[in-house]
Amino acid sequence: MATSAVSLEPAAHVEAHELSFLRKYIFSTDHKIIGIQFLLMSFVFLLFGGLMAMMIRWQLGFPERPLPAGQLLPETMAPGGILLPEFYNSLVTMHGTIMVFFAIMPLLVGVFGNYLIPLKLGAPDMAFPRLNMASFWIAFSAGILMMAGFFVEGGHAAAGWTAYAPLSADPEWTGVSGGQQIWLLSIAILGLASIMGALNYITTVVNLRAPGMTWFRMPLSIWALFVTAILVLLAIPILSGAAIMLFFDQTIGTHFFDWTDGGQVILWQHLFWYFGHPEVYILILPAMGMVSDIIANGSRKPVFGYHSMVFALISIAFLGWVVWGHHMFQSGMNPTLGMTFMISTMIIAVPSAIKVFNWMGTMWRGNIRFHVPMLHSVGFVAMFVIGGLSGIFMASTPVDIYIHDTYFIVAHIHYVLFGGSLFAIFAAVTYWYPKMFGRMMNSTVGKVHFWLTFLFYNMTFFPMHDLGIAGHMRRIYDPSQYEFLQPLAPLNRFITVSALLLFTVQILFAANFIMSWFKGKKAGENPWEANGLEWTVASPPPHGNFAKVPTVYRGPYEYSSPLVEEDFLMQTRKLASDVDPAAAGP
Amino acid sequence: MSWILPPGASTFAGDIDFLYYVILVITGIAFVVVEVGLLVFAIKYRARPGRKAQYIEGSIKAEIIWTAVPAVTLVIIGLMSGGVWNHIKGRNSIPPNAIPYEVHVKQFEWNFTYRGPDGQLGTSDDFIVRNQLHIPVNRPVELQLIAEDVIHSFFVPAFRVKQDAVPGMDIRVWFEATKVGEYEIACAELCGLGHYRMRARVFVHSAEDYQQWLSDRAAAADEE
Amino acid sequence: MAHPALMKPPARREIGADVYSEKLGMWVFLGSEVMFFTALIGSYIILRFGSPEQWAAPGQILNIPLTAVNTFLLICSSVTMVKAFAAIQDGDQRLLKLYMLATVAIGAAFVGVQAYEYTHLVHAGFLPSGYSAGSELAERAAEGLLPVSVGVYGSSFYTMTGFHGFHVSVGVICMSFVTWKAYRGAYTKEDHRGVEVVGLYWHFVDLVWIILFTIVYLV
Amino acid sequence: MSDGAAHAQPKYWTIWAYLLVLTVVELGVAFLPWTKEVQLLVLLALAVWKALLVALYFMHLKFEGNRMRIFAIAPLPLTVIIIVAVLTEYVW
Repeated sequence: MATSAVSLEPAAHVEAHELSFLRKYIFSTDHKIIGIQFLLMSFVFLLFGGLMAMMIRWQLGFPERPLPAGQLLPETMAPGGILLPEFYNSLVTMHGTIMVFFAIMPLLVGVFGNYLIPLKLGAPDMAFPRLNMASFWIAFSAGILMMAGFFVEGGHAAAGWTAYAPLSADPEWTGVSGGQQIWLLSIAILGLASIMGALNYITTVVNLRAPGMTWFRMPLSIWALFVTAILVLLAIPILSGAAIMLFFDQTIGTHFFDWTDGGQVILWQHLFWYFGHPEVYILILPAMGMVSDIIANGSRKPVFGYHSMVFALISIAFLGWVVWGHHMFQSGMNPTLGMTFMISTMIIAVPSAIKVFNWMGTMWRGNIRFHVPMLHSVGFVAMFVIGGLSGIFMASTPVDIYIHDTYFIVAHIHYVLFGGSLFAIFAAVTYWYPKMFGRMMNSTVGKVHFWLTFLFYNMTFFPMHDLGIAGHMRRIYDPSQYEFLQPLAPLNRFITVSALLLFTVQILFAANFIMSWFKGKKAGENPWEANGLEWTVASPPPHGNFAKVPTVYRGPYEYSSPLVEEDFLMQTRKLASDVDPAAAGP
Repeated sequence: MSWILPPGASTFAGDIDFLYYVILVITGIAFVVVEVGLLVFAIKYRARPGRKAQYIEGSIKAEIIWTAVPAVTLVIIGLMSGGVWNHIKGRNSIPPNAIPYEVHVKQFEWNFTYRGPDGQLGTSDDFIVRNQLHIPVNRPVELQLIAEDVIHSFFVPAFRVKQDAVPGMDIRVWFEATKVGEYEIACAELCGLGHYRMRARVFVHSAEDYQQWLSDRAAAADEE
Repeated sequence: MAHPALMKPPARREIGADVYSEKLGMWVFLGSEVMFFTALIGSYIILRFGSPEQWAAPGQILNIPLTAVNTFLLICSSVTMVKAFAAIQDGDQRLLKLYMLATVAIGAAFVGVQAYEYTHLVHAGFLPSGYSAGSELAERAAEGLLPVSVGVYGSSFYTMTGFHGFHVSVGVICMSFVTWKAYRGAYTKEDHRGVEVVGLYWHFVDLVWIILFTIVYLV
Repeated sequence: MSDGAAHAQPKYWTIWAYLLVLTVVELGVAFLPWTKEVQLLVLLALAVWKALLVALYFMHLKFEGNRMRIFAIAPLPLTVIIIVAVLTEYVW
């Protein structure tokens, strides 16, 4: 079958100008619009998740005092502004759930997967544009459903974002039935959306690359998103299956996780973490990839060791499947298995180390332009290192006995997910904002936002290590119950104040984001003097992206190449010595 | 702020704390190297007009070094940890002379079952003390954790002991206290509404005091 | 596929793989389906190891002759599906339609037989939550002829076969759509991606049943 | 799939016959008075055989390129990893 004639064309190309508002901005099949839709949706959820974090922090810092404006909450959540323990448990659960599933994951995979993959590969759109649209709207519905859980009787799910059975399996133990069921349904529906997105990304990357865009000419951001899509594709169904089983336990009386009738409690943990550990990498790999792009651009140098960066990504993805047990060292799991998981966990730290050193190598002898995305990227490296190193403490099983389920873990996960992923998201949003909206974000506000965030972020999360070392358990409503935690109250208050400040300075980012949309400086095609294909088209790019099929002559990181005068050399620029790839074959 | 572990009071504390400090030193070095490196590079190689970055694509030698060094270090940490892990949680790690207890855990209390005067668990003269664990010093004890509803986790910070109690699983944890005194037991796994106040105490007695306490309690239990 | 006018060719290059996107996408999707069934089948294996006493001997509760017929049906529908594909490869519209109709019919028959099987099992007292009180099976269990409790056995049986049945139903719907399009002459000797892609899905469903039939009914 | 004409159509009805015969054999084996272990192994082997026939011929994996085959078998190690790891709870 001839390959040129095949493919369901996004027929809209031809008639782009005749589309109604609804088809163009709401039910759009354009990957760029869908990416922006994901961006706006995830920012709203990021705000929700952040507000929940603030309530949690208030409770931990000032257990006796009513929450400011807490009177606005209904009696069932916070009578007189004081949070109820059951509502606190819901908050802890939903903060995790929302941030992981509806903020960070769609921000990294949904937004940048959609926006960047076709543009950076030189494709007119995704392989399956309508599936792509469906993916967004299904994810959106899952989000609405998830938020609706707060308003059902009994409150929202309160068994933690990990929903350990049997706490989550039987309403008797938490007092929550409807909320937990909504949680499970929403997760299963979101899983469907994620799988649809992932199969779109994989197919697009494999099949729709422009001529000359060989595997090892793909930017690391695309490599990372591709590897991530594979992880999503294979990990999410495990969670969906487990969620469905738990849902049946809740609703039709099955016994999968009911130990009294042949079920197994620990099976949930195995299934959850078999999904959950690849998920951790889903939440960081795209960040790593995009940061690699931005650091090369900022340093005006090729990425140090491009190939080893790619292999590090791939080996992280592989090893990510055999380390899930390190979440379960203290769960009563077979101790021999614990040993195995410890070794595999130690090994998976190596590719992460390689990446960090390669980022440093990229900056070395560069000519570093500290634009806002670069600041955030360097911040990412600096913070990710802390998250990575603190992971080694947990990987060591005996040390984990002590720090498991303490604030040390909380500090670790936030260094990876906030210090890591979220800084990378700030970097990436600022970096590709001009492409998305045709205008630059204000760089002064951006710099102030970065420094304040960096400062308050560290003031918030670094002391959490110390709480953990003192033995402070996670997910407890009122630490003053324990004598050994009472001396930590001042530290808890300090963290709370820092967290409130951290939350407040995000207003700068939001304001910058919104204001720049209307008032920002007009961006040209290539404001950062970068090499990628997306910078060869107008900002924002037209429907269909490329008027003419681009041809790629080189890798994405030819900065300061001796071949040309300027310090960047675009992938599509044809030099005298370049051969046309059509002749050379794919 | 402090990176020093609180004082330990069991035989595990020495091993675990040692490992912790080893890792702290190693990661501390890595931390300083990376952060200082980033800072130095950021200052030294900041953009200056008229300069071009050096076109360097990478170095196999450098890649090998920074693959091998972390790999070797981590495997060494892993091997060091393995021995300690087996000593604490291995399948056959429980010393034969450990005093057995049964702990029935439920929302939100710990019920410690003691051997009665006959020295056997599971007989009619066993007695239960709610939220109080009394043990002798310098003698291993073995707790069988029996969760009756959801997962809880037995955590004594001072002893560096933590073990989930999972319903339907046979779970045993052991330790040996080294200092007489009173310590707090916490639940470390979210177990519902009252998780935050699922607190108990462990009393470590000298051998004589422990015998005394045991016979007092047994007598009291007898009278009931 | 779509109206020829819509197939305007802003020449889509597919350089990466030797297959077209729809087929690649379906294979990728099947990868995720494998993992979904891994969650279900893996749990079944693990739970069965954990509580072997709950599993009745083959044929004691489940109706093997009936499901053997169902297996036969599914295998037949797989072969008619692939024959439909072979027909359109040769450009034979008549055989394509015939075989597609047969596949849809047999697939629907499978769902019907499964519904019948479920009704009987429920009637006899075998539920996803175990025996129903006072039922025929519960009485036989009380006499010691059957496992005392079949809670997790029932749970995993219904969940696994139920989700397989759900996949079959989805397959029947998709194949009906393809059949309808075949009647409208949408497939040609040159372009018959829809037939091949839905076929891949259908064979996968058949493959899962082969595994399920063995480990659920026969072991 | 590059083009249908490159290889002769596989004999689908033969595969069908194989599948039916194997199913009948399975049914027989299930009711033979063998030990449980042997029975289990034989039944699983037969099931895998049938599954392979479907995958190779009906799904045309036999005629696909290597890249396609890699896509198809990529998830299989993952299915084994989780099941084997969790089973060690019982046998180790």
